[in-house]
Amino acid sequence: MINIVFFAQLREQLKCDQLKLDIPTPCKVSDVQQAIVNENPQWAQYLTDRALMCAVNQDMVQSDTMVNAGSEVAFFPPVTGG
Amino acid sequence: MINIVFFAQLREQLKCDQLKLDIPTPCKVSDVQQAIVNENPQWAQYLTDRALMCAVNQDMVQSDTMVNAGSEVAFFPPVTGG
Amino acid sequence: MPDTAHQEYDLLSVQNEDFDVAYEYAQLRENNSQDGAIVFFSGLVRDFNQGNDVTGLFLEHYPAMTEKALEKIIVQAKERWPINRVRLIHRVGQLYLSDQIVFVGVSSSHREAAFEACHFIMDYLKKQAPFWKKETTKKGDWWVESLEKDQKALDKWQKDE
Amino acid sequence: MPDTAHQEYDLLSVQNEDFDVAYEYAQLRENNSQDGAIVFFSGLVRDFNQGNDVTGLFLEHYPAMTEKALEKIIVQAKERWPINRVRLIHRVGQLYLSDQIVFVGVSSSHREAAFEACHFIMDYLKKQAPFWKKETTKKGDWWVESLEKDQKALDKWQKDE
Repeated sequence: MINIVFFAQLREQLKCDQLKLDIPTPCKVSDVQQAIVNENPQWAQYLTDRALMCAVNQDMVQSDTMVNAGSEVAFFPPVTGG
Repeated sequence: MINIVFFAQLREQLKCDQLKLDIPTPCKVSDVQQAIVNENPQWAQYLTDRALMCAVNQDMVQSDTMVNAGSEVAFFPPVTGG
Repeated sequence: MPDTAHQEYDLLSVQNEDFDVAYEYAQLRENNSQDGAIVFFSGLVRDFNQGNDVTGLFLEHYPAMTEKALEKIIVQAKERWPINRVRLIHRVGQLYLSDQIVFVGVSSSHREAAFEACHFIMDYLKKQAPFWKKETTKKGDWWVESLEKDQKALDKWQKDE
Repeated sequence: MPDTAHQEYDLLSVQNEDFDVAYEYAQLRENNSQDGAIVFFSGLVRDFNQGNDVTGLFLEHYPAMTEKALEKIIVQAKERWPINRVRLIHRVGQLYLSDQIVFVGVSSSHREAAFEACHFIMDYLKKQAPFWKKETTKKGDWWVESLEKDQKALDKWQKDE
């Protein structure tokens, strides 16, 4: 089981800020992304945006990073702080 | 007639902060320098220091800059403010 | 060489409250006759951004990650330049026109190091810390778009290495 | 494009008196919802310089030239970057350990412009403004030597053009 969180306009677009995902681990971030879309096909257009950023256990990662069970995986648009 | 001023360690080395110099103008900054040394040969070692900076009428200049009558010519060591 | 005498003056804070630049500056100076250079950056809510008249903005962040991401940036800056104290404050929540958003203050014995480290921290913060701005304008609210130039600002530091 | 509304907030001062960074910062911010970025540099008397334990320093300058030289540097910075307000204060006379020597504050709509212009002004001030420091140390008083690295700091801005 992994914990998924969404932020900013992505959270608004999905109308969802977090969910639990049951997926065989370890798996890639891109597998997580695909599994979410499979369960929620209406989210495909938002979750396949290539500009989306991802963090695993609060560290920024690329889409080929491996995710272990119990991890927190965050998806969000490019950051705009400062 | 031109007015000469000295600053910082150069002023201390020469034990002089300003003097008037009667020299045909226009002339180069290097001519001014040479004329000062001719009148004060004991200053030669200080005034021929190649690191010395020069300003004519309060603008930094190079040694081939022309100097007109009535100008103020300043000689000083490299600046160290800030 | 990090100096433990400086560490108690370091600060990293993500907060709703406003900050006081005079106090932050005093903390960079206090008991610090070693550092001849202090550089700081302060970011403010400005009235015109991406073509809109801005009246305020809401700053969302990823609480579990924010401080960790900022700490990493500060560690990188300290590894790269001989700086001593770093104070970084980033506000979150609802802000209004001309409000202070972010403060980065750096002290060093060296002017160049203080300038570069402060600039580096801001450039990295812009691209790697999980903050998102939603602007309130007279025509509606919208999320600020990430800028190409902010990526370029980051690339500059990689070329330098 | 210089904005006249900002000019009244510009400052160029060569003075014996200390300055107040909080006041200077307030002058950069006041009635200024246009600028999202403020960068400042503050230079202090540090305890160790060129191998000596410093207890203070005397700052000599060339009064007829100093403001003119500083004004030129500010004009160059304003031509080169889209900055709005610039406040520059340089002290002269007798200073002691940890005293403030110089302040440069710049406001801009753009973070990059504020950082670069502030850095540029300091680098040029170091090499082109007629100030000289005589340090007081426990072993005697001596004039500070000009540094090679300050010339290199200047060359950097020329390569950029």
